[in-house]
Amino acid sequence: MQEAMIKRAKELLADGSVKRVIGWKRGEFAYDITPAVFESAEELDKDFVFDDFTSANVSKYLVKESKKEGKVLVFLKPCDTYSLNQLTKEHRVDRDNIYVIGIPGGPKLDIEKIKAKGITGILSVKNDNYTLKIDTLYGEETMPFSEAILDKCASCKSKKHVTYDELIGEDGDVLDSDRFDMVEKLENMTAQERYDFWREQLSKCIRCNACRNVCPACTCEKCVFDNPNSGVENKAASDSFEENMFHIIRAFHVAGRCTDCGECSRVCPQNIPLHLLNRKFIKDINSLYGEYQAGADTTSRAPLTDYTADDCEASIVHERGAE
Amino acid sequence: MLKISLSRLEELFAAIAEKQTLYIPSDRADGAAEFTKWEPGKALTQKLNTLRSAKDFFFPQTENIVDFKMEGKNIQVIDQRSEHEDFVIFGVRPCDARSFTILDKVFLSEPVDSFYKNRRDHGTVVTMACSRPAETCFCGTFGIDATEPEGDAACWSDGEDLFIKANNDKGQAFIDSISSLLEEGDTAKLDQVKAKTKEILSRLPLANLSTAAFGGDTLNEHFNSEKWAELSESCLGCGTCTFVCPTCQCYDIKDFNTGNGIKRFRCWDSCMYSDFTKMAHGNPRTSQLERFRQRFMHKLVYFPANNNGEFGCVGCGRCLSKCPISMNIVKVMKALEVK
Amino acid sequence: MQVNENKEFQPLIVAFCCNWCSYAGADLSGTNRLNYPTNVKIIRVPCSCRVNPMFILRAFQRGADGVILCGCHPGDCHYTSGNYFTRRRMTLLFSMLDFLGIERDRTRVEWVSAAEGAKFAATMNEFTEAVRKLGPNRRLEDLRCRKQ
Amino acid sequence: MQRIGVFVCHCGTNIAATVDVKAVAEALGHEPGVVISQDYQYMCSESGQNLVKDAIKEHDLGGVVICSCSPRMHENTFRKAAASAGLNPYLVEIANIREQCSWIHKDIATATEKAIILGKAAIAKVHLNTPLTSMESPVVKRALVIGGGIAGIQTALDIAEAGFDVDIVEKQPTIGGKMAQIDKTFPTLDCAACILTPKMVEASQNEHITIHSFSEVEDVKGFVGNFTVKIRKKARYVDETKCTGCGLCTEKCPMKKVPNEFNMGLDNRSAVYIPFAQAVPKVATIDPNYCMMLKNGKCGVCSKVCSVGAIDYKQQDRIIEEKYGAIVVATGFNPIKLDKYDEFAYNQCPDVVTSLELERLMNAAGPNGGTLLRPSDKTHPHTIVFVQCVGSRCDDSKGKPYCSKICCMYTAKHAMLIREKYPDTEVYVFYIDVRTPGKNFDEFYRRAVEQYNVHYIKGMVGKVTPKSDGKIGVQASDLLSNEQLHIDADMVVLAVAIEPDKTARPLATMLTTQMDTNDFFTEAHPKLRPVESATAGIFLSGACQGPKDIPETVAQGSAAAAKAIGLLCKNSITCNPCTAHSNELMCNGCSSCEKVCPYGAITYIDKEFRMPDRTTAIRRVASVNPAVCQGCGACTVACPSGAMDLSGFSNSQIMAEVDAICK
Repeated sequence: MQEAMIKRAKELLADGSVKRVIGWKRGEFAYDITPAVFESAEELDKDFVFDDFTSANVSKYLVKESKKEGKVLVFLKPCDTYSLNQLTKEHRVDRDNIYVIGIPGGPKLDIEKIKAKGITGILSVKNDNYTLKIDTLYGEETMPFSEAILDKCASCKSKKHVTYDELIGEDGDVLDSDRFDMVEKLENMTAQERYDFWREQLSKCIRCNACRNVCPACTCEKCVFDNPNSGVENKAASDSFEENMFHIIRAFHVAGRCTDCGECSRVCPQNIPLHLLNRKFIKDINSLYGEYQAGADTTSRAPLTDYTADDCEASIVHERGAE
Repeated sequence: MLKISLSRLEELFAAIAEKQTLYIPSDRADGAAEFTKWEPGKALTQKLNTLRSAKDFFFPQTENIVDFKMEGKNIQVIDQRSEHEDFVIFGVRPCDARSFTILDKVFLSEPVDSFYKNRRDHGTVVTMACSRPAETCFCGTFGIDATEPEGDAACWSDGEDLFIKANNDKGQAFIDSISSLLEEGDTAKLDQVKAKTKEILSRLPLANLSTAAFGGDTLNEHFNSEKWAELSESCLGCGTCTFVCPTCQCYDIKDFNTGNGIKRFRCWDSCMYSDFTKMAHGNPRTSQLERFRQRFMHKLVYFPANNNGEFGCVGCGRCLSKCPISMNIVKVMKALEVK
Repeated sequence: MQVNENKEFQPLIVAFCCNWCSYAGADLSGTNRLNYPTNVKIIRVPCSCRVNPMFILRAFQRGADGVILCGCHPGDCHYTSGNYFTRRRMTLLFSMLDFLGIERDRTRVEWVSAAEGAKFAATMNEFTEAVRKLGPNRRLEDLRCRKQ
Repeated sequence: MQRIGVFVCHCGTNIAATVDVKAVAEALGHEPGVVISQDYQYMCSESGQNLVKDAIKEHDLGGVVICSCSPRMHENTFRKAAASAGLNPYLVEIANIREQCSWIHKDIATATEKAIILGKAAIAKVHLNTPLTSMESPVVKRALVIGGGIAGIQTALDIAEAGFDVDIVEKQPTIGGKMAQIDKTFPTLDCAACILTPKMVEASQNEHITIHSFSEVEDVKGFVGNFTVKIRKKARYVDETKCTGCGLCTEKCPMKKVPNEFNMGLDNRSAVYIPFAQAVPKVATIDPNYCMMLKNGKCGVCSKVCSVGAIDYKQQDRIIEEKYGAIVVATGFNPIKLDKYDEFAYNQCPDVVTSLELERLMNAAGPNGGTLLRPSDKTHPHTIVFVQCVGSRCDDSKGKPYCSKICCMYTAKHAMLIREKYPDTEVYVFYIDVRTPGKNFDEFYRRAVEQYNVHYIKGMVGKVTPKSDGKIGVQASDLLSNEQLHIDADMVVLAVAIEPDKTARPLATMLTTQMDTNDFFTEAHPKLRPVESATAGIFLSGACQGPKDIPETVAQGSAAAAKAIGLLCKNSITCNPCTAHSNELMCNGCSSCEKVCPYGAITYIDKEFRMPDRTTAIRRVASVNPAVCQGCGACTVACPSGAMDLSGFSNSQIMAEVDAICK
């Protein structure tokens, strides 16, 4: 796959169809892969990588890259194409200036899950027929591939590319995922249990803004949390209220726009399951206003900028589920 | 050297906690290790290091400085400084121990930061030597010997016993306070462990990373390097690296209007943020390239320039594992050192 | 939040009322001398759709124990569709607060027309009582703002 | 820091009896920024206002807070007073301590405490108030009337009479609408055509009126005083300017088997046709669904016989664009479809007809030349059953919940006319209620019962069954005598519910006007603004707003015209300055705000910006037209970056109020 991608990228660079290529660059170790822009065949040959760790969603870089002179080639996994569609819909990217090659999606690996097994000093990770062979400073370790899958891949919603100019490999289908299970589990808890759960999680927040900055839906020119005139700006949560508020407002601002790409949870240095907040909104929207998948298209009206005269009342929140 | 059996750690912690607040690295529910207040039953983590550094103990993320109370048109100023209680941080790794030396250079040089000093004076740092370094470790680059940790007192484990030694008076006072639990022990096995650790340290992937190309006199060479554009192009501008970093010491001072008064507090800031050091005219570093460059230039050039060659990094590797896009100081150093 | 002499908990209720229906409805309950507790303090907004979730969180942060939004009945919005957006936004916001374990009864949306002075007063009485039962807002308050 | 003046009104004892106004004035006087705080018996009185005016001048006030009655009562009074003292009127805030405090609370201590808090909130807000200035926006002196029925014609004539240009857009080939199809009108029984057609001619001859027949509104942009409308002139394959309406083509056209919609499909017309003799404009139209020439290029007869060469088979739809200051919607109504009413056998039996079909059957220009004959066998009906409320007043999903209003009266008219002309015919009318409010209406109905012996039976028809002998079995219940009736009828006439025209819904979207659940346009106020929509500059005429008879329609048509004239008379309009505005530096151009704006006030422009990182970039940013924005604030919440804010009710103002209340 990696070879095919490099080959095609080189062709498109060579014939002038594109000026730049957005992909992933190999790092110091097996897993520390950085999204990167490649401008020449040499750079591609040297550093371009596509493997089990290339999980980063690179679509957000298009906000900037698509506005530069000349067309940009981007390799998008199925989940990433939803993000691009959403960005296109909101006029945040210039789709005409982007050449999308759809590539197969995950499941990708989560190095944290490997490390959580106590495996350290990792020198290389090889996938040998769905058993990971991990060479470390302390000898070789093995673990099943399935136990090291990124959470966002484990509950993959779709293998379908919703936008692309060409495909390498085959297109898949929208999947019947179990992504709302944890949301439902929380919904079934008591309010006190939910409160305790979220307090434990959100009190870990160090307000590094990684979730916001990686989020393809968070592309505001100036975020309200960075704007001293917004009334909610702050750099660190001084009180549990501010921990809650940041995440409530952020989830609300992306409600109906979040494609559930899962990057927020992937990048959270404190392992807060932030995607659950977004999924809660998605689940509510689906059940209250009809199935809606942000980024599935570029024209539909987002649930929060739409309404029907017979929408349910807000009191539905009081009427359902456990207290 | 004095020692205590590892099986008696609980006893040791109880004895320390009896006299002052004790913090140890332990595992939280999500598996990550963090420094928490010790209470009976709480065990030392098996992880190499905590997710966040130990700098919070001396330089917390937010800290109330002064209050202004308003009654109608009258304003009253309330100083929030108070004497901190004594505490012990146990199990600080050699890299984090060095970070306090670096923070001291910032906060304890004139004008002395009284909030920091207050905490520093009342805190005893008990370090723990490493025996199982990770691939992301590169403390050696900054002259830190992971087998000979700094701190007020230092500990080693040989698998059976915990050895302890004072590095200064404060450390000695600490050891004296628990001396009834300690006994003299043989370090032969410990020396083997140390030797093995040294051997592993020499085989680390980043063992050969060098600071030779950096330092206070390399400003012009690096500041204008063309490589910054490529290095910073995928930086998200988040503050993860800054906030997990044990040496990052920048803060902002802000006012919070409670409705009944103003709470003036300081909180960590990150040079990666667009509103960092914002002044009346705006932000001096307007592009992410400049902000990205600032962070690494500070650690590798400006800091040593102002601090007798001491670098602003301890090689703990936290930013290596936590950066959302895996860009970090190692990649920056390796890119810049190539002429 | 405050506690009066007989130590009964007095919740602070912030009511956002749209100018055209609910604020007029509140005026009408005044004109008709229909009592509701002093705990309720009204903020006038042009339309319920003007109410940003941030305002609601702000009220809780600063010590409100309950927040209620009142607007025109669906279909009667002075601005045609404002309250339809309000309904979706608040349904989702309240659901999220509930998801975070914040007591459901601290938030409410009620449609009150300019003619429903009695409904306004009844709603405020009922809501104040419901919040009084819950006790002070502890889960979504900012300790720095708590009155000494 | 502002210099703020606080004025606490006693309102006689209305406030002062339950609120210690002196204590309020005292407490608010200590608030930061307040330089004067006083109380007075009646702040709204001449001397009370002078107090405020003098204080503004004397203390150089930058903000005024009046603690008094509801702002809905006297906000304007105090704004004007401030303005006359040289203070921008939008620097005045009202704390409502009467309706929302003194009148609802009894305990003086707590009421006073609350009044102080409300005052503090107003002070907190006024600190952040900014001077606002109303904009003026010019008015295009031309009106558009959508729909050319009697409502639209009346409106257009009245507007033209006032000297303004007005265009009628009618989707049919002729104006006239439903009234042109009606035979006689109640309660006077005069001929509909006789009173309508002179008005149609008048409209066509009025120099101020332009009729776009066979045309539809394609797109509406703009706002009150300045709408830009695209009108699609559908191809009729006949050059309107050349056609003389001689009718030769319609005679010679070989394709004569086209259902004639003017006669409700009860007879046929040719493929090239003029809907009826008095059509305006009297111009032929070719029906492309039936014309052989247009379908397969074989024929061309009409072209050959046309002496003026008006036939143009190559004609295309044309889009014209015009600017208007006011738009009147007069899209009218249609009888509902009866697909869901199998019990009345409408689709099975040709002798079961709707009332509008009956109008055509009885009309001299109708299929039978005015003789009432059964559609099936062209025989005289001797027993006719009328069924009222077919699809009206239904609580199920099949029909409409509302009363169609006109059916009682036209059924009485039909019954009376039949009994008059054919006294041997028995007429039964089944009704739920007979509703006859209106001048001479009840008298008219009673004549039908008493003078013409029409059998009015309270009860609903359960089932209509066509029989093999040609009769129609009607099974019904008589609720008054509580018996089941079986009538063998020759004809059954259904008084079918009326509903808004199907084109109304998409039109409402284009106009950003509001509709109710039945797709009737919603008036700005049900009592006080019945002919205006909530969208400024859009007026409502006739049955598009709700079921109406002809006199009501004409009255409303004229009323809508008066409102439109009132607007067109102005050279410019003053806009509400409390409008949204976008901070272009923060705007993402994401279009969220545009989607929630009910007025189409937001557009996007590509603009060059100097970015924070010192580069320049072309960015798409929202731009609010303050003349169109009504200030609801929906956009401000839809905007995630907070770039959109609302003057007069800004984020910071509302949060300051929240803070003050929660302090």
